[in-house]
Amino acid sequence: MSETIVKLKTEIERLLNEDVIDVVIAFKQEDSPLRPQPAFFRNVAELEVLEYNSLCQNNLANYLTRFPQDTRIGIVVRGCESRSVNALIVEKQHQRENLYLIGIPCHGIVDIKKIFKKTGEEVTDYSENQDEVTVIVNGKEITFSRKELLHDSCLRCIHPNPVDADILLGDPLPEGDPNIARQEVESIEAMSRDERYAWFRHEAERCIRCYACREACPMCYCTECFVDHTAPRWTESDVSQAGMQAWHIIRAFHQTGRCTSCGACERACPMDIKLTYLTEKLNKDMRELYEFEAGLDSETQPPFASFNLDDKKRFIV
Amino acid sequence: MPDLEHNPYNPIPMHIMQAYYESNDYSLKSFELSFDNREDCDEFFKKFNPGQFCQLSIFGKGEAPFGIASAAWEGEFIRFTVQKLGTFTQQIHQLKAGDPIGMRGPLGNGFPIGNWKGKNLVIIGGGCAFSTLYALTKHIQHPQNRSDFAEMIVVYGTRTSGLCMYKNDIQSWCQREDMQIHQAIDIPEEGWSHHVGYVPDVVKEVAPSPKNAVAVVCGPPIMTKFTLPILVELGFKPETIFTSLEKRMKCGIGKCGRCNIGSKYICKDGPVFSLAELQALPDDI
Amino acid sequence: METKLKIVLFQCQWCLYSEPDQQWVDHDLPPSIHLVKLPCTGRINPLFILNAIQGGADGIMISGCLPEKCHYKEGNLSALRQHEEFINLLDYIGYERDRIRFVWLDLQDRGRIQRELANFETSITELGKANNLATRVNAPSGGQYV
Amino acid sequence: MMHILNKKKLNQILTGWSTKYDIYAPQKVEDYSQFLPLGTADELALNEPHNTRFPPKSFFLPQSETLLKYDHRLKQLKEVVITPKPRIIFGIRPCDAYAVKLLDTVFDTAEYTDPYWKAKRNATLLIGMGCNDPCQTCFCTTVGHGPFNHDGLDALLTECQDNYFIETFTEKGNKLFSDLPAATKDQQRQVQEMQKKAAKSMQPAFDTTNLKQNLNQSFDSKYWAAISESCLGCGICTFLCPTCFCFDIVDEVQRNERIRNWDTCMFRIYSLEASGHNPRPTRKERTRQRIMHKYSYWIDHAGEIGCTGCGRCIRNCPVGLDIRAMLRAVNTFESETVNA
Repeated sequence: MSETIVKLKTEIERLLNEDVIDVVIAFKQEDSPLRPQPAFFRNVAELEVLEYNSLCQNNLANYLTRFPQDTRIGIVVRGCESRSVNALIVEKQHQRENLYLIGIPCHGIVDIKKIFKKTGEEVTDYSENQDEVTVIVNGKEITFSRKELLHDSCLRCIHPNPVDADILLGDPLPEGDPNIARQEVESIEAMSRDERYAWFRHEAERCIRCYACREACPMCYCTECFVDHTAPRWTESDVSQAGMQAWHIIRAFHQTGRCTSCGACERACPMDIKLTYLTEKLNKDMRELYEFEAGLDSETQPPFASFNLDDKKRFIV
Repeated sequence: MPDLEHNPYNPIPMHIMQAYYESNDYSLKSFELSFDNREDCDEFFKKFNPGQFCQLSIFGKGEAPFGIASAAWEGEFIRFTVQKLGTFTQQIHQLKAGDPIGMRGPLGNGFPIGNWKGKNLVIIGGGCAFSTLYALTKHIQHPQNRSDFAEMIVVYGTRTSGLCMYKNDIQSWCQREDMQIHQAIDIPEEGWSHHVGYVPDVVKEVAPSPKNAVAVVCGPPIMTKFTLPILVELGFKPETIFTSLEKRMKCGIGKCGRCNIGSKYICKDGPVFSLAELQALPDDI
Repeated sequence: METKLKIVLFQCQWCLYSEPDQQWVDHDLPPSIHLVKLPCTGRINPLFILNAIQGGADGIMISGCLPEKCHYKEGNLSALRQHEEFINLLDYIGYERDRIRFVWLDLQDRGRIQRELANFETSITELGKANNLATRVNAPSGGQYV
Repeated sequence: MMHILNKKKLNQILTGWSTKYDIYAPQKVEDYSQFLPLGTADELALNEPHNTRFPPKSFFLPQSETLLKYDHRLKQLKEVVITPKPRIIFGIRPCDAYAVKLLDTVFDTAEYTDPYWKAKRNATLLIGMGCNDPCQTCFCTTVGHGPFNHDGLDALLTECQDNYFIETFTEKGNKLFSDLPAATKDQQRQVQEMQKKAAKSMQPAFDTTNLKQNLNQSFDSKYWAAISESCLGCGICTFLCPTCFCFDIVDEVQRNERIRNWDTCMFRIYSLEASGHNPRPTRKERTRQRIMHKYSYWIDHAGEIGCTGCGRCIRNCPVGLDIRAMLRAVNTFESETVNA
């Protein structure tokens, strides 16, 4: 993948030198090879630490809303990130003309927790190619196929290519299979009611309310979240069942028709909660009821922002 | 068994004796609270010192800190002046005489009055933050205490004359010979015979002498920010300028970490700090 | 343990065209039914429904005007999609879909609200106390390791 | 005196205690280990290279804890009785036990004692498990602690081949193990060597000699904005930190309780005042507060760095921020400006 980094570097250098943009949002690697960080490049000299590999697990679109709308931002986008950018543009959180999208077709994000599960956490080095991932543990080289390490939400990915990019680094990849995307939700739907509730309760009760899922999500940009309201107080503030369940339900529901299935929330969760199983359900419904997927273009309003008289056919009691 | 008798989180039961508005826009309301239990009362006044604060709590609504606006000699009650600002203060404003209320306190250090004996006092206040200074002035005015201090100058500024608190008292202070009072409003009004202008400017105009003097400043952050340099300019040493800080607080006893600023907790080590102490703290207010 | 069933009625203030019906809803509701009157069904935030469930409601009924007859032209239409999807989500995590019912009232439907409520109460009684989704009342606080 | 316990007899001794105590030990749930009542999982996860993911501070300061109950109608207090059962926390890592000791300096002071903390603390015994193989993300030796230190512990177990070697530090701890045979001199030497070796294997992660001054000097520097730019502003690092103790006091109306919840300086609303003024409006100030509190302010309060080097914040940060790198940067940042 180092080829991609070279291309990326040249492109960012060009953008910064020609003053096309003010800041580039990409990834850097400083200390541990396992933990690339989001980085903000404002001059060429900083680019030494630029990194791009499958361990870059954050959704960079998350940082867009931190900048004023007139900042000219260059941003590295993979499939899900480009959809998040689009969804943010639909919601007028940034202007397309002030964005320069550096697209990279994505082979999927490697879930570091899956590596750790197989090898323990004493991994000292990491390298990868298109099909394989190699790690060094206690001086020993271990190779895995990429497929078995991919993050769950990347296994479900339908659009690995950026849907909109000013420049595309690398060749477009084949689209994913929507049937695979549906499988997990359908398997849960097929469970009995009590099983479904047990599943939900099990996921929700591990929550420690650190709100990493909220902060990692590009679409959660509200200045004041509903859980932070004091008047009215919508949910319980503590880690009681009711409070945590309410957080999980409403967090997911606020993503209806906006979630781009990037899985950043799940990767951020410190307690390994499967957060996407709720949002995937909503995404599936949006696809089935309104033929809508978030972020495929920068104009279509999400279903909840519009309505249609035909809806009532499904509804009248 | 844990020592629940002295559980610092348990509010003392109190009742509201009197509640009355202080300002003409109904944003400031004073409450006089009486103790339900004799022991609590004795305990409270043993520890009480002007400049301290209490945590008032209404069950089911919450808890918030307020400065004490009464002196010990006034009687066995505590006065608080509450500005209607957030959800909790709105709830407090709805209380009337006879309603129960919980109180934890007195908390904080209060003014170091013991060190000020024999000195001239310059008391500078603005807006509703004047309440603790009112407690201080009241405390000093008592015949027993007055002789401990030399001259006293009070500067009190509000945005309008209607927002001026404790009007009757302040009017009577104007007649007193043992103190000077300078009242100020921000915008000129008809029939106003005192100063017009911002507090820092009034202080400059009054120009209190720094000789053997202590200055106490309480007010909105912006007022404090501009008044302190003027006092320094007049020749006050940082060790003789005192101010009271404010920050979001929850526990009031230095546990919850919320009012941490530098290595101090405002609730426990403050709220009263000298300018010298403040200068040693990081700029994180 | 409290066994009495609780029903919350979210009512659009315009949906009851007939005076006696409104009178009945305002003053003579059975004690098991709690009324929340709103300017329009479009005002109902999914959080209202969740709050009612977590506050111990066993059934929730929402009565509103027919889609084209909204007092605010399109208020209930914009709510339609949200409510539907919210119920789908609740169903997905194991809450009984039947505990939430919508009733769309029309001019001719005099007395219908009473029938619907009675009907709904019977079906909720059949379902029994709600136990999927935790309630706020009497829930232990704590978290891990207590 | 050092006692010796065969690994096979561990279960027997634990069951023996369980008549008098509630015993919690790390056990594996999901993909991480967690302190759970004995017997929840089939096996104890004592050999996990890492700490439990959730910090054991919550044994003493639960994430949500009822402070008061009241009668809403009468507007009166009801008594909350705190009667903690005697507990043994078995297999706690020395860093986490040290954290509890550090927190004592906050909750158990001469001025105000927190009765909830104190009651639970008095009723609990901490029996540690030393770390033979500290992980990459651990840095306890850097902050003046070590993989076999016994601050805060009642007893410490060291695993060596088929045996556990037990050192006790308090009377209560001594009582628990008094029936066990003593280790021979040779064995003691062997254990001590092993402990030293483990401590030595850890490289110093940053220099603490001038750290406090450097931090204080860099209070207004651009450095904070630079390191906090990618911070998400979530509460992982503080909630999982064994020494972070900030809490919020909230009234839960439906339950008629006043409770305290963990809170974190990384949230915007943490310091937001009713007037709308926020002393720490951006992530820059909040990150600064978190790091300054641990490495500078805590030294003023308790004379110790408020970090035990457990590495949880490093392992779990969703954007890969590393507190060690931040502190290294503080040190070099200062020297750079001095040179220039």
